[in-house]
Amino acid sequence: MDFKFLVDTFFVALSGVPTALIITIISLLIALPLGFLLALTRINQIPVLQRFAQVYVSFIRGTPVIVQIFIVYSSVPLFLTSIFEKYHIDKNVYDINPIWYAFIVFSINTTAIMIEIFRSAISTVSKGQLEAAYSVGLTNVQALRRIIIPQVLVTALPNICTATVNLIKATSLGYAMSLQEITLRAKVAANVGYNYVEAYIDIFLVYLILCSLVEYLFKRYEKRLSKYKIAHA
Amino acid sequence: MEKYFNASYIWESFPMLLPYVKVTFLVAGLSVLFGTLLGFILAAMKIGNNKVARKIANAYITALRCTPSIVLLFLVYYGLPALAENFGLLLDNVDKLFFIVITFSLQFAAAMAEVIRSAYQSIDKGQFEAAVSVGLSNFQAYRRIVFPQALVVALPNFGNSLLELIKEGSLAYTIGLIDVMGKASLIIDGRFNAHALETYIALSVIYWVISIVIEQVFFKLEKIFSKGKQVIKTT
Amino acid sequence: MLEIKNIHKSFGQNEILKGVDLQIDKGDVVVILGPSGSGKTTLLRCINFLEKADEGYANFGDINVHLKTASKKQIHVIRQKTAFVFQNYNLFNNKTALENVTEGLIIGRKVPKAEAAEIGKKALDKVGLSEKYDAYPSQLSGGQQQRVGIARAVALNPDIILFDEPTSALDPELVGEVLTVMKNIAKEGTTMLVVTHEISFARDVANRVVFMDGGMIVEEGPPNEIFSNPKEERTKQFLKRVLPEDYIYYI
Amino acid sequence: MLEIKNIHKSFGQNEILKGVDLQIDKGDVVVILGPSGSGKTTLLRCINFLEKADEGYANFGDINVHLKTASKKQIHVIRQKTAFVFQNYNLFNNKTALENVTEGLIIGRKVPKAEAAEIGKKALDKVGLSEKYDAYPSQLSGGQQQRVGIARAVALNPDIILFDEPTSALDPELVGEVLTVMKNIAKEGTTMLVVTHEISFARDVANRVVFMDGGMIVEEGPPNEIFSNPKEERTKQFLKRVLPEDYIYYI
Amino acid sequence: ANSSASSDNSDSKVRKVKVAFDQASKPISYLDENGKPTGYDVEMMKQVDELLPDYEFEFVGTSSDDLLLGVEQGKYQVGVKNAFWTKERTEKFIYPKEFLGLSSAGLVLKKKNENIKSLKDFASAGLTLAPIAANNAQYTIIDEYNQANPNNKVKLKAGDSFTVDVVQWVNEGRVDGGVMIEGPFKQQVLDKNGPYYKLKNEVIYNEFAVIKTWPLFNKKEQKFADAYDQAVKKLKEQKKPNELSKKFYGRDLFEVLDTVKR
Ligand SMILES: Nc1ncnc2c1ncn2[C@@H]1O[C@H](COP(=O)(O)OP(=O)(O)OP(=O)(O)O)[C@@H](O)[C@H]1O
Ligand SMILES: Nc1ncnc2c1ncn2[C@@H]1O[C@H](COP(=O)(O)OP(=O)(O)OP(=O)(O)O)[C@@H](O)[C@H]1O
Ligand SMILES: [Mg+2]
Ligand SMILES: [Mg+2]
Repeated sequence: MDFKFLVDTFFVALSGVPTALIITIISLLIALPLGFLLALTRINQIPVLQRFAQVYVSFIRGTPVIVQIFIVYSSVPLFLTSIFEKYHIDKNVYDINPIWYAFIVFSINTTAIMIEIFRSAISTVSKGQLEAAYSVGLTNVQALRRIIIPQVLVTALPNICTATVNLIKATSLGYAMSLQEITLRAKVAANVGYNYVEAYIDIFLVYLILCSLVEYLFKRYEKRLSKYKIAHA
Repeated sequence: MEKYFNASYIWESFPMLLPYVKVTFLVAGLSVLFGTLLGFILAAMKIGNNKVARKIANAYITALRCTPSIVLLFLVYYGLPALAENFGLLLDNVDKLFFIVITFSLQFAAAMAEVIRSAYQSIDKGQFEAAVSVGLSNFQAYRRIVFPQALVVALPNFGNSLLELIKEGSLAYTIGLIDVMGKASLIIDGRFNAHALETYIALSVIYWVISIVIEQVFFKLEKIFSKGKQVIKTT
Repeated sequence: MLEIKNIHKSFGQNEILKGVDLQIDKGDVVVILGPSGSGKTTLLRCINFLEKADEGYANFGDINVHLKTASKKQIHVIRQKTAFVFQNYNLFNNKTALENVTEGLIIGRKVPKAEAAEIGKKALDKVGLSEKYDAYPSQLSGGQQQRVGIARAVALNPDIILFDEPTSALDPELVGEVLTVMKNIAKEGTTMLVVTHEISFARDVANRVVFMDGGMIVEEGPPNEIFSNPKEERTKQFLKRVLPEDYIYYI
Repeated sequence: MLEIKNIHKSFGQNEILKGVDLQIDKGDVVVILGPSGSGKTTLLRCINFLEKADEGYANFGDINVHLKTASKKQIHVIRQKTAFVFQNYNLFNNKTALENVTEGLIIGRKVPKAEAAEIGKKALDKVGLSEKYDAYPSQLSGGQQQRVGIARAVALNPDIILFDEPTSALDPELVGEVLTVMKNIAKEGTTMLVVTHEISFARDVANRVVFMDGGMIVEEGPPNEIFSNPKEERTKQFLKRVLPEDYIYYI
Repeated sequence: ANSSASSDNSDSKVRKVKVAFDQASKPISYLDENGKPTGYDVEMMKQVDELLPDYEFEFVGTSSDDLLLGVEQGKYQVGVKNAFWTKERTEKFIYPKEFLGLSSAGLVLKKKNENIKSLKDFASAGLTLAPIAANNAQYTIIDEYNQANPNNKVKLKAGDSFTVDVVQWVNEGRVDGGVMIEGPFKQQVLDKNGPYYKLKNEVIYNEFAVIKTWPLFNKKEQKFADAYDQAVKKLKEQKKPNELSKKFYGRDLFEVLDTVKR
């Protein structure tokens, strides 16, 4: 075991954390509202949209992320080029930073998971809450924003936490898109001297620290959000 | 786009991939078996009154949640033989499948512990009390009244975890076990990476179908087991 | 002040309301009685547009709406004129008692915050909860929760308050405190439409009792008449089962 | 037949039962009254070992047990001699009405299946549910569920049946059917210990009423005495709040 | 030894060793249609096995990462994966005296970039390069070039081996160039039945280096490595590697052995 390498590479791996986090955050920013809206379409049984959401969720949840990555990474550029050509858009598709593909894949993926999380969370908030909001004169949007969503978030939070941790872990698959994230950086560093044992230990440590931290933050936030619940059972 | 995309590669991939679904199922099946057993133990530790046991179970679950599967796989594949050596056991010639099953059992157990715990706690305590009050022993009360109801609650989450497991199982390829994912990689490598997209499409269809079938099976199971649970709404 | 005409409502094949007419004047306290499933709750919900009626009109002083085709704006206006007290309280779980009361004022009616707080506190004082402004619903007993529910309705200063079995989810001992609050509000001249099984409340407070069965109004009149001298067979049967066995003979 | 001595029970710092003595003879129907939180439920649960008392003895005909140190076997024997009817029914959700009734017989008492079904059907017939053998709890109304709960207790042919507010979770209209069933059982000579707020039941059926408050028995005696002439101030206050306002004067 | 050797432990003369190979690295090492290990590196090792009666080889297919971890830890005694030599790696593994084979590396380019013959040209022109898996030998070549020419670097990106279809990427313009070995290029583009035969006039292949590849021995396996040296020397005398090179790479790379710098 090469301890100097172990320590040095730990920081190399650590330098990939921002990339992992940016992907995670962007994906969540897109997936949270979109997932919520699509969950509503399923709960309110809006004809075409709910069917779409159903198939979408089923496909995304039914296939490994890595396969989704491969598919998006190889098909999107082809697709874009043909569109650009057709409409004579003078833009080189291949100048796109691979991180955009990561945003696309992980947003698509996380949205599907959020739909399911919100669907079950929304159903735990009793319909009476919405009715009470109407009865005091709130509009649909006001009722959602002020009464329903805050309560939905509390029930959904543990699951959102799990999804976030899984998302962070899944960004490690970004190496397939040449993303300079934690895993890839560590492995590149390992290549010169084939220090793979050390590299994997570093990867393990970085994810363990990062994910535990995220989990801890979520727990604290959950406590704060659910202060109205703590009184008695 | 047509220049690079040729649907015939998709059809061609199916017969090559399908035989390896067996391996995927083998890994998943064994991991579910052992993972569920371990999950029960962990859930019992979490529900029980022993503080130390609860702490251990919690730490275990957190650690496994935070470890990427591939890292866990390597930890088990290399760490376990190193550990075993201290006890004079040589695991170098043990089949790879053994390590893969251990890895995914460990991971599945963490998920199952939570599934089992929440299912158990969702059953009203009154059910148990009513059972002992009509003269059932504690064990009989659990076996006949509490567990059958908890099972219904646990089924959907169990199904979800199983789907996750099957997808994660694709990583087994990393230590050289050839399952359906591994076979796809081999096919693509055999073509020097040409027409990878088509192969991956075929692969994703296979995974999708598997997951739909599993979903349906669990849906049916839930229906069968939830006799007496169809809730009639009263306003 | 509120006139309802010919409300019909079906759920799927089931016709739950089969043409209900109701007239309520300012200051009236009308109690609706009737067996479970007779459509009492549904009637109240239709009036407040929590359920969309299939047919029927509501005449609200100056506004006259067709219940089925009412526009969003009409619905909003009518909801502003009514308030609803739910059987199981339906307090906003994520808001304190005071926030529960002010929510509709601040967000729904755009009352300035300070003023809304003022109104809200007064309403809570009125129901005897001066100490509980900042308590969350989960920290309140059932009776206290329902009193917040009433304060929430009162604070909106609606033309009419609709009560759907406001005490039936309460411990017997807590029923009294809520009924007392309701009596006080009635005394102040608030118009109320109350579904309840509390006969004593109906007798003491109501100026009209409506007996519903099978989605229709079977009989209505002043409480004394209905209780001591019901005309319809169905009413008699019902009262027999609901009143304390010998109670009926003593009135 | 059942004698209870000096039951003490605390939850954490809270002492809920502070030394309760109770004597019940064969065929007695004893009703326990008392405000919420006074420990009525806890008392019943301690008798059936659903809660372990901290102190106290139960004398069950021939068996005398120290409640705190009772062995598993003693607990089992006492549970065989008692049956419990729960406030919220607690029917086994995964079993039909008949299975609910026979479960304790077949599994707990090793009665042969056919015989158990025989007994179970009789018990269900007795509570008027001959039509509902195969219905699951979710397919039954609250009143029907509680009647299954009672049949389940009756079928065990226990020395005493403990009822914990058997009607308080029911719609007012359904209360009657359950009370009627209970009256019939009482008439057959079953020994019963009943926590309830149904004054009419206490008056008509009980031969003794026990008033509890703050974990102690405040007053006990025949129903007429307790209702029309309570001695303790606390009893008076309580009755005032629970009885229909004017009811008390008419008895 | 061969398969007839008994696996009886008492026969201490014959030692079983595990030879790990990257199972998805055609034509260097891969699994054929029947799932049997083959490829230049594997076939060479099979012949080595023939010459070593004291050893019995068991071929274990795996991923590149696992191979490196496994050989270092001793799970496998030796591994072949088209590995190049670097000084740092000698701290982790035993490199034997005799190299195993030669690997050509070339740039796949658009026809219009025909005149780019070396990494230096490529770098100077500021062109973009398809990502290369970090544990791939080709990555090492470019990386070393960059170390040596800090002022004229090739834009090197690490990626994954399965996602990059070099010929397609170059042709569609996703990148300007990609590193490939000669055999696959021939089979894809120049072969009449190759998937990209239609591109034969659009993309070209310019070799820029031929490099020695090595098996990696576990640090405790010096004796085994010595035995290997003996065997390979013999094989080279018999021109066996030349045959295999022709078979798998479509060309006898040993013809240019004198120009090989490393
Ligand atoms: N959303 C709904 N969908 C279908 N049926 C409904 C719905 N709401 C109510 N019902 C049915 O309408 C009938 C009348 O219900 P409603 O709640 O109005 O009765 P109620 O008189 O208030 O009874 P209770 O005293 O039990 O509250 C019932 O049979 C009920 O099952
Ligand atoms: N498991 C428990 N842990 C802690 N406190 C408890 C528990 N069970 C009951 N208590 C407390 O004991 C007190 C008495 O409860 P109990 O249920 O016996 O009252 P009760 O007389 O049955 O009241 P009610 O009429 O509301 O049913 C209550 O204050 C309750 O909060
Ligand atoms: Mg109702
Ligand atoms: Mg109680």
